[in-house]
Amino acid sequence: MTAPSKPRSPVRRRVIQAAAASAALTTLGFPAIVRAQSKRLKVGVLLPRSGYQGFIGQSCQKGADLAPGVIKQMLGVDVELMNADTETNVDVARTRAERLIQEGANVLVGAFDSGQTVAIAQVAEQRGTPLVINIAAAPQITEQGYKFVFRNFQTARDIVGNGLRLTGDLFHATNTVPRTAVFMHVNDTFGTAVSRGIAAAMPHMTQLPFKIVDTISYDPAARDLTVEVSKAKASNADFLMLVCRLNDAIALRREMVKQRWNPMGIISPGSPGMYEEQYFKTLGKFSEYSISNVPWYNPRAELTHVVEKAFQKQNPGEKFPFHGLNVGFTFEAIMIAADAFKRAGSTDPKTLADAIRQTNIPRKMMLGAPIKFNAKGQVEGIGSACVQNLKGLPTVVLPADAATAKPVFPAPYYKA
Amino acid sequence: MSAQRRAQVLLAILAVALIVLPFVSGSYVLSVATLILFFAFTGQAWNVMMGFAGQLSLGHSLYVGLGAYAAAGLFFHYGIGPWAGVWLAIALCVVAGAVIGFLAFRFGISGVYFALLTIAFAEFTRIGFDHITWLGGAAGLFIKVEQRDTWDLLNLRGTPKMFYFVMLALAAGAFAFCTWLLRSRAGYYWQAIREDEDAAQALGINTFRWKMLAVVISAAMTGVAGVFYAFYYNNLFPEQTYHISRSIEIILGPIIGGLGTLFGPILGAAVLTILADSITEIMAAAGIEVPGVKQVFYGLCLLVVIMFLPNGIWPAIARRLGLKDK
Amino acid sequence: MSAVNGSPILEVRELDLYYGDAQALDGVTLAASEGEIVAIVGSNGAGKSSLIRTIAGIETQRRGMVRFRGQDIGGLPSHRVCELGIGQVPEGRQVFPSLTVRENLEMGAMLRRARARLAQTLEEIFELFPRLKERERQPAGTLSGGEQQMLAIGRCLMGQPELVMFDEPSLGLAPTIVQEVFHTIRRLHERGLTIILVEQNVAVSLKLAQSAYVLENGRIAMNGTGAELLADDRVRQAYLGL
Amino acid sequence: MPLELVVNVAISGVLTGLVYGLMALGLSVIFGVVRVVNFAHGEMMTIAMYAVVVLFAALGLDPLLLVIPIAAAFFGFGYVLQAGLINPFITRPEHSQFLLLVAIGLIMVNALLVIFGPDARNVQVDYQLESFAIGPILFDKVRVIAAGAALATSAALFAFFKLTLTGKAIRACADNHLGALVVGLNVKHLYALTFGVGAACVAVAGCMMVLLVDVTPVLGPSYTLLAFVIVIVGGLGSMPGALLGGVLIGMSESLAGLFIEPSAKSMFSFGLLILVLLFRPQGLMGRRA
Repeated sequence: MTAPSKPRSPVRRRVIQAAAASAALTTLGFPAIVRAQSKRLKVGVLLPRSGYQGFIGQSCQKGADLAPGVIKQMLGVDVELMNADTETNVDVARTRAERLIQEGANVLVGAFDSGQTVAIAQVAEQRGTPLVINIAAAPQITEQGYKFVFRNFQTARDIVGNGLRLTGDLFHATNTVPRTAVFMHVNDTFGTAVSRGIAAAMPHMTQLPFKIVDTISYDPAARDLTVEVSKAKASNADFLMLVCRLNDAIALRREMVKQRWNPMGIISPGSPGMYEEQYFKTLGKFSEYSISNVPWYNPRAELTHVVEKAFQKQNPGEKFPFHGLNVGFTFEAIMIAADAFKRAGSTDPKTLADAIRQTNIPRKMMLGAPIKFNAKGQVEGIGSACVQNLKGLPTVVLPADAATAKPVFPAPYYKA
Repeated sequence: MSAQRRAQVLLAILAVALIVLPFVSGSYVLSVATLILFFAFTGQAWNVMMGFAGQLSLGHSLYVGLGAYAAAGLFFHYGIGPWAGVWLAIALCVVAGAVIGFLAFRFGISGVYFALLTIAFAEFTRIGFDHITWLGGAAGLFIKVEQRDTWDLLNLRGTPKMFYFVMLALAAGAFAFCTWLLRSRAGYYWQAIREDEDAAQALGINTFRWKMLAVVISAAMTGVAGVFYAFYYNNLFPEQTYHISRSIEIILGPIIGGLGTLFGPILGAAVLTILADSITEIMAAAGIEVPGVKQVFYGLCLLVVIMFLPNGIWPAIARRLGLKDK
Repeated sequence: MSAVNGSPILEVRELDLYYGDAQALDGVTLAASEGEIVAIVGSNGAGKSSLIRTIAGIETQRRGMVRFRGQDIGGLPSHRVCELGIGQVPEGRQVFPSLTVRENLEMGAMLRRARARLAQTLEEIFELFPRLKERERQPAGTLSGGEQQMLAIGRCLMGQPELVMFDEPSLGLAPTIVQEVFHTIRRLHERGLTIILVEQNVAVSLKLAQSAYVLENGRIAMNGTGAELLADDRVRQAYLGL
Repeated sequence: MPLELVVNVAISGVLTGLVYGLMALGLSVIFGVVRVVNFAHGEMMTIAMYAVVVLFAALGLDPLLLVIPIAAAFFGFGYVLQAGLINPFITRPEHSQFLLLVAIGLIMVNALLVIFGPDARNVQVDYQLESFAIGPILFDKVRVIAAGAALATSAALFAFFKLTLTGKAIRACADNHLGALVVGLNVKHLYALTFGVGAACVAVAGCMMVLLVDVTPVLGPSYTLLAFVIVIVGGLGSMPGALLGGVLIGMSESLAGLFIEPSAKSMFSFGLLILVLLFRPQGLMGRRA
């Protein structure tokens, strides 16, 4: 079974199933499904595929959909996906997680957003079912003392540390010495966490040549970013440091063009937005040269090629680099579960959790050290890349051993 | 059997069913049931203001948020448990409700304008809380999660079963409280105000005072729900807690169930939550995996109910059962 | 039933009207012949306005029939009723306060039967009520009560009605203006319009009317010619205070 | 703070405010006459934006040319919506109307999600990112066009309501419902026309807005809220009020963003709303009911 998200059962059977499901709901007390020793790992995938985060949830889902096939090939393990849509809503995330576990999910994977992830983490913890977080950066999640919650993603702190270091590397590699930066960040969960990280880290980053001359936080729901850009432009900073989401990144870039503000470049020390497909599609040539220092896949890794091939087969016409981050971390989360299952030889949740804790996967897709969990269930040493938009695609330009192109800084539109 | 007797019997059956439920149901049903009880409680609280006294609030997420942040803040910073925090939550919500009520009623704001005023206050607070770093700001406030296997009622830490029973107790308490309210002098005055405010005023009822009372009681009750919310989910984001969609979730139950009735909010919460989950289940079983289809069906169901049962489901059922719809 | 000759232009039979559970009209039957003035008298809350609103299609009866020129109009929406030639000068005048006098009058002529002659009728109305001409561009809300009453009448006439229902046209007006209103009604009658007149000023209206009905608690208690009722002791006692 | 910056920000606030005002205009017209608060207003605008995206992709026509057909289609859509679905609710209490439109909005948002998926869509025209300068002051071309469209639409509406018999009849309905029935106006038809006109305004706003922001299915609710703030501040039911409200909100957001804290700028809109509700509940240019 490769893509259970699109079952091809005959219509009649579906109707019977539907009737059965509704009948089951009216009778209380689902019989607990016996967790027998199984040859197949049931992975409950919880992602926000509708609601505000729908577009990222659906991007992550692509990584889940290709996982069973690749993993079967790689590890010889059967993985069955059980998909659930959290609707970008914590209540739904929680009840869907309960439902998946009750239906026999051996391990949960999800859920992109920190709030929903915490809601799911609690269910996982209470039910003693391991949760492997694909993406969620709030540091608190692995500070709660959970025993069944694992995260193969950088915390906001790591993202910032890596992002700032790469910024320094970038200046070094391009022989540039910008003196000032204006820092703009979106004032949501993620943006605030990252901006705090930056405030804490900057004083220690003595190797960085620049000072932050102005910090501008903006509302994620802002419809109009004219003032923000006017203010940033007025700061006369050498470059723009930006922590954003997709829609506001587009709005900001547009506004920069309209206001004819051409700094040396736009560098994100770690946020989504500028490497996403929509950014390119919408902005065309103005999307070029934007830089995001983010956790990224290693374009040279062998596993990346395997996953990319599976991705292209399932999503012909889509470009892998736009989904690579979401697909990669979601795939790796499922891979971690499958690997543990293979070693444990059991779907018993406790055994599975113990096996996950013993994970050591050097042959991975995303940048950084082998996947190993620390005592808190956090993977350390996940790498970031300096990803620059070049010729219509997000391209790794740093670190050198993963790079496929040379960084361009200052951007050519810059006029000193 | 008299109508009252029948009502008592039905109520007793329901009570027994709810108490037995966690011992026979799976965890999924339990989590759905907890959610239903939560919305039954908040719906009951909202109903005091709208259903009893006729004041349309579309900003009840304000009180959920204030209550949640008050208790969570105390717990997070000082380790003070929710049983102390709940009083702070109530106090804050009473003050907030009193301020809004005072301003609105003194300046003669009613109807749509009052509803929009409540939205404005909730939104104002949402953005404000994004900037209160002491409470985590937009990055969120996370309560440390501990003690998963034992019941610690004092700190509201424990198993899902505990949360279920706490919520059940709250919902039952709210039901009893509202029953009493409706039969008290306040209940009659509210009804008079709801039917015809000018006439009530002419009869010598101090409409300002009684409307204020309704707002304050409703706010305080909702604040208590907020405390539960904080400790059940353990993380708070202004974007989620104060969001207008949460206010809408709160009011759907009582309107669908039957405005101004005691049982309506409970029934409405149950119907809507089960409806939402059933659609998910049915669609999953039918192999339809298109995000958004569920909400379209949900919206259509709402549409049908509001069109054909303008007074809600409960009055229709109550008549059939031979009960009075209160 | 009616003392005046001519075919009935309006027939109301066995009309019942309810507001929720409260009955407002109970088996009301009446008729108006072409060109006559029919007075309807009764105390407050007797159902006079309800009767007019039901004939006009603003309320829908539960039972009974309304027939205009032989056509059943019970249950037709108000704009269709107006289109057939039934006009109304409602209680409280109900002008459009923020529209100018001229615009108010134009609204009266939105009916298909009247729209083509709008400009012409407008001139006629201004001739009939020169005061309205003077105030042509003023919002109707700024007019005095008497002027508003003229406007309401003028607006009604803009629709080229064949039957006009007046609901308390003298209510709240100064005596001299009341005179003027009745004078107008008489002139309209002379022009051949059929008129249904609901008035608290019972003496005047019975004097004007060819036939009259007394409405009590939603029921027709009495009917006859205006002169007959005016001479009736019960009417004199109950409504004329004699 | 350089004066140049302040002037630039203020001008963009006015321009943006006019676009907001255009969007709120439809809401105001509908409420002013039908007395129903259209809680699916932003969602309707989102649909118009998608219509532009689809037609632009299919025909390659400039959104400015698409204004007319889309507005016409929306007029029909609004008419049918009012005559078919909303009309029975006119005499119902407010919460009932609210729920009806919330349900309609929910269906709209998610139907769009099903049809178009969650990704943001947009149109790209060559003048989209252009601006022109007068001295040190920069004007965003699209905003100037959109503000012009806002003024033109308002002028057209003004003419419609002041000069045509139908427009006057709609005002008459708003003025005195009973009076309208008495003179034989077809109120149900006029209400539906009004909703159609309101929807057409929304469509025009959507055509402009799609040049300024990308459209996603979930865009609607926040614009509904914005439209409310604007019409309450300006005066529910008042057309000049909607424009004034839009400009005030646009300005207050701009200046608050400049002088205080950008991320808190919408707080000032809601603050302004609260103040207006308290001290002039009928809105700055509204009439007391």
